[in-house]
Amino acid sequence: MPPEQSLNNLSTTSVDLTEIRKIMKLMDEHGLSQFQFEKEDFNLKLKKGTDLEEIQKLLRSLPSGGGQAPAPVTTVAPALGAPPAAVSEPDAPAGEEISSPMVGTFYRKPSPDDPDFINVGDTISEGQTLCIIEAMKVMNEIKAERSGTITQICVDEGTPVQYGDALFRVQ
Amino acid sequence: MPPEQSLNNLSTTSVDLTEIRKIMKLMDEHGLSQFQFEKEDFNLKLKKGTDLEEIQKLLRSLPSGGGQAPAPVTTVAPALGAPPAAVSEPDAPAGEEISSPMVGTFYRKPSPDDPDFINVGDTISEGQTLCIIEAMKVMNEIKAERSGTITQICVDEGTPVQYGDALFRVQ
Amino acid sequence: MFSRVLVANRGEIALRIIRACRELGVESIAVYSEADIDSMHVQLADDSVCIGPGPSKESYLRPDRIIAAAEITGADAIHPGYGFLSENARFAEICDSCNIKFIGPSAEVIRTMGDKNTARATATANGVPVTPGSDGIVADAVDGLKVAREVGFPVMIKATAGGGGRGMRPAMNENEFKSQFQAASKEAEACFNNGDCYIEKLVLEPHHIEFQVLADDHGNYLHLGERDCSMQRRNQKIIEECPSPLISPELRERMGEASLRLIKSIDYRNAGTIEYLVNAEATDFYFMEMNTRIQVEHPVTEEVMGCELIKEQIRIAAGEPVSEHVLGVEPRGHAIECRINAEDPYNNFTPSPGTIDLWYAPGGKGVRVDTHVYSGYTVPPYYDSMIAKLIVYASSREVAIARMKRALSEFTIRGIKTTIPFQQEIIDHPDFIAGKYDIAWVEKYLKEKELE
Amino acid sequence: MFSRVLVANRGEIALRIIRACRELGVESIAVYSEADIDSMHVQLADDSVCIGPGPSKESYLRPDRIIAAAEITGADAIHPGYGFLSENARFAEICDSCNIKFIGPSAEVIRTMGDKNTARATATANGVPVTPGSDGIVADAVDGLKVAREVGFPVMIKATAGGGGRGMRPAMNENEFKSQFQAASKEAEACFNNGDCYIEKLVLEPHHIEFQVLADDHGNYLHLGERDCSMQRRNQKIIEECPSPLISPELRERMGEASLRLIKSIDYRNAGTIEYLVNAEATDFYFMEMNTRIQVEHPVTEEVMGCELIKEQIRIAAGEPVSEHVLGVEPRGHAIECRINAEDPYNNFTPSPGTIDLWYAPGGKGVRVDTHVYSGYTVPPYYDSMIAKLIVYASSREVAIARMKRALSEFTIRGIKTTIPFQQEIIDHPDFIAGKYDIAWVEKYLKEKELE
Repeated sequence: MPPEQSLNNLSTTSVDLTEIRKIMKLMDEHGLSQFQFEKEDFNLKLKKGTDLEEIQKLLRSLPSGGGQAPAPVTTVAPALGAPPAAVSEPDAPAGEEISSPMVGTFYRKPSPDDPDFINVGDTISEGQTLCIIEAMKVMNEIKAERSGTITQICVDEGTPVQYGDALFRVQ
Repeated sequence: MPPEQSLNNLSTTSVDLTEIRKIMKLMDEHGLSQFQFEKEDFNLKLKKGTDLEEIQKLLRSLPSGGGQAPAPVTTVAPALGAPPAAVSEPDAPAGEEISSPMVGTFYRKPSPDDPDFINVGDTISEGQTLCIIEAMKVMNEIKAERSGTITQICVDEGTPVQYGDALFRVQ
Repeated sequence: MFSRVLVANRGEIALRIIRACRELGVESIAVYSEADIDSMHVQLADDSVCIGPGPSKESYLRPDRIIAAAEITGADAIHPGYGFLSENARFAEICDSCNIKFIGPSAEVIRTMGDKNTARATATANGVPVTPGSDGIVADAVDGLKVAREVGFPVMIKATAGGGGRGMRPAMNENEFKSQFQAASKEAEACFNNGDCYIEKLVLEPHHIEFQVLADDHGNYLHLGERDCSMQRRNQKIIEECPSPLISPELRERMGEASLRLIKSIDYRNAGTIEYLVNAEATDFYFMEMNTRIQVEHPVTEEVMGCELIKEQIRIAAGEPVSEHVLGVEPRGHAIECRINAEDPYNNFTPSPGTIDLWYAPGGKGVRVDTHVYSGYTVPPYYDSMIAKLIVYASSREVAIARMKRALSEFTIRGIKTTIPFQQEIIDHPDFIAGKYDIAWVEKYLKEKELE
Repeated sequence: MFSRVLVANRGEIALRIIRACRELGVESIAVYSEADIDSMHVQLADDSVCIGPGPSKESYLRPDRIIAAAEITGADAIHPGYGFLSENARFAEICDSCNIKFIGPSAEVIRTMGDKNTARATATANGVPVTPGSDGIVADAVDGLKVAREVGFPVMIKATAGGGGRGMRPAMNENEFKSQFQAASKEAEACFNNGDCYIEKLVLEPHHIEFQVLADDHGNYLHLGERDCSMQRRNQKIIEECPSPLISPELRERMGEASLRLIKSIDYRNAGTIEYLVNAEATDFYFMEMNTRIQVEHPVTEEVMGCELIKEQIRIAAGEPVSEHVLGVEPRGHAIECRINAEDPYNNFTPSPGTIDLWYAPGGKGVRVDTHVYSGYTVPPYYDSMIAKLIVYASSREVAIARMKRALSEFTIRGIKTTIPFQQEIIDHPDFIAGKYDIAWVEKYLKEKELE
């Protein structure tokens, strides 16, 4: 009988069960999931619910497509289990991220023969065109919302991007 | 992308991600589930897997019988969610537990008109009969395996007991 | 057959479609909002694309983003599921113009059946009964009584200007017609300055019965029997079953024939559902509307008929005929579905988004759970509150009820409130067990409970 | 009907029986060893009794403790499940003497069919074919050849004293008979000092086909078709299906009739399974043995026949007739079961007990999971390694295979090794897809893989 066992453990300490019940009630009322209290040689830690972060992490790492069919190679959705490439690398360039406001294909220049809109190190000003994202045959110009200096171009020419993907970093 | 986010959080500290990856790999190799390291003002705690104790506890607290049908009132199996009655009360008598070696009905005397085999405070010696457990119409005498003093009788006369239930405490 | 199907939906129906694709050997692409990254439909698809932030109008309701996602992933078809863009004729047209097959009927048919008046007229033209009444307003009480006699009592007298329950009076028989008409007319005159009234047949204690239909490019038109969806609260279905405990074989045949006439007349394609009101005596039925998409409650039909509607939808859209085993289908047993919503049934059904600490779903014989959630999943606040469908299937209605009771008692969800305790009450109620409930039952039951 | 059924088993079958009881409105009592306290069958029963420590011989194999548990909880029937005491005639007798109904056939019938020779003789007496051969030893090669001609080639020549493969020679035809006989005899003489040999017909590439039977106190004897259990490793079934891809309707009828003759002749009661070997050409069948209990793989029959064998067992034991819908049963569709074992298929199938960190089971249309485990559960080392049964049901074998493939790919278990990857290999194999496999297939396949 496990509940018995766990209470057995508790009863070896000098803790007042009524007090603990009060704390648990407070946790319920305020939606707390963890309570930790240290005082002299007394240390009480109450935790509610499952360790959700862990479960989510495990579930996120499910192989996309179950690893059965040969996984289609697209660069759109990063394999959920793999550590993400850019952004969080220790040596990632500093700066604020400019993320894609739409789904489509990323182009750095208006046409193949034209020069790139911008390069790393360029100074940009608000309203300046940074790139084009093609969606449904429409070329959408993505413009800077602030001025600054380009520290990174995160996406390769002609690559599909999804909503929220990092396009540039600007400082 | 949550993996990104969680790594983002990490990267705000001054922890070397490469070091952590190495530790995680070691944990994998040696089947460790937790890693904790404290040094000066540095405290790293890595935990793997779900909080199993928590999940088990939650699952154990499933209402027996789903709370649907009127719960049969038996004294055999304590409702798994409810706190157990005896044994673990803060003022439980000290002593070693003598638990039931079988399933059956507990009797403190050989027949209704006889006196009890033993009472609290009695001194018992090895081989002395402590009680009878009736199973399949057979009266099984339960004998003491050591000598000592009875500090508690945990079960009421004529009550069913299951394997492992505490019968007496002896000191 | 298609090579890649994009699923333009979320939650359990997205996962349902992804599973059907996998079993057909077709790749599936999930689209998702930022709030849905943890949904199981994203994890189990072959590929996935984030199309916007949480709110639907910035993600699942954006045709441009969905089409762009289809383009960059090379999808050749889009399954719209239910809700969102599934009955949006314009979206079906955009798909066509982009050479992406919309898995559903043509934009034209969606538009026809999406307009209540056109749908009603189409039904009438094909001998499918609609709630009868006057053609527009009646001149006076005498004129109104003539119409009421024609359509048969009871009738509802409705002021054209009426609203909020005002200018509306039922007349149960001829005797009370005149006084009720005048009451309705006067009230409307006083409240809205317009006393004009029209007459509509009043269906007492009506049942919501819907017929599942399928049609392909090869001349096959068929119906797969009915579902009873009368157990609803504020027009939201709570429990559905197949077959209906109300409908006789004779009425089933008549309703089935009417349904086939209707879909043939509009040259319907793919899966659809025709919703009817049926009177308490189960002698008459009245066309309400047609849904030109898959329904939430389609699994109860799947279980009883031993078929798979999502796969048939995909096959039909790809130009294939309806499967052989579906053409010769025979019903077997009984199925019941409970929609498990993240709502607090004891606090006016207020939504209860949040993190699910523990999710233990029932299993074993005859139990099917369609869900995108799991232990640790957080229900986002942006979408409708359904988090799972619990479907049971058994040899008889009696066993199905016992099974649903058993399954609901096993279902353990911690962290959020759900409708399960309320569904347990219904499943245990003598009215449900006897199959005696209409679309007003839940409201009546809740009112009675409140009075206690 | 009974009021309280004690389930004298553990794991998934205990939970299966508890669920059946709940749906029948009968209370269920779980017994458990100290190692099984966390099993879901203990949590979901109406009542539970700990009967001993982990090892089976101190708990689940102890009739006294199980009967005592039934007595103190007031159980009026015991369901033995499979394994443990389910085919123990003495246990059935003890139940009888304690006025507790044993849910199964009589002790006498269990004993009759439990003895191989008696069972074989009973089959022969009722015109159910057994593998033919000589009556005991043959005098010499000439005598042996006569027998071999009678039973038909190929035959196996077996030394009575033989063992470990010695003193055993196949003879494929008349020409090689004499030399093979002499080789077998001489080898046995040399090894065991006894050259006596007997002759048995050799069934080449045999299939394991078993028939599900039911019989009640009301004169109903019926069979519910066959299961194909040929996919096995060292006599342990791995994948089962219903119906068999091998058996023709004509052979099915013959085998069904033979099965009914057999159970009528012994006045059988309750559910049982008759196991046969069938030759590769599917023209002949040979009685192997009868299992006088429910089988692990019973769900594939349940799915196809739309019935519930556990409930029928309980009904029959309570003196009720087999359910109406089962008497008129018609098969529909195809079902496949994978036994999910906690074993490492890539390390000689060594058991892999331990804690399950993550358990995500597949769901959706046509997927049934019978299991007592969950995330956080620890698989104890005391019992057999099966932790779940994954059963899929679909309109055809082709769709069932696609579904099993889909379901296996969704199944995610972390913390212990399971047989899932190996079952994925089998499900994907052209031989399985073509339905071309016999009881030696797995061994052959593993040998080939090893050579690569």
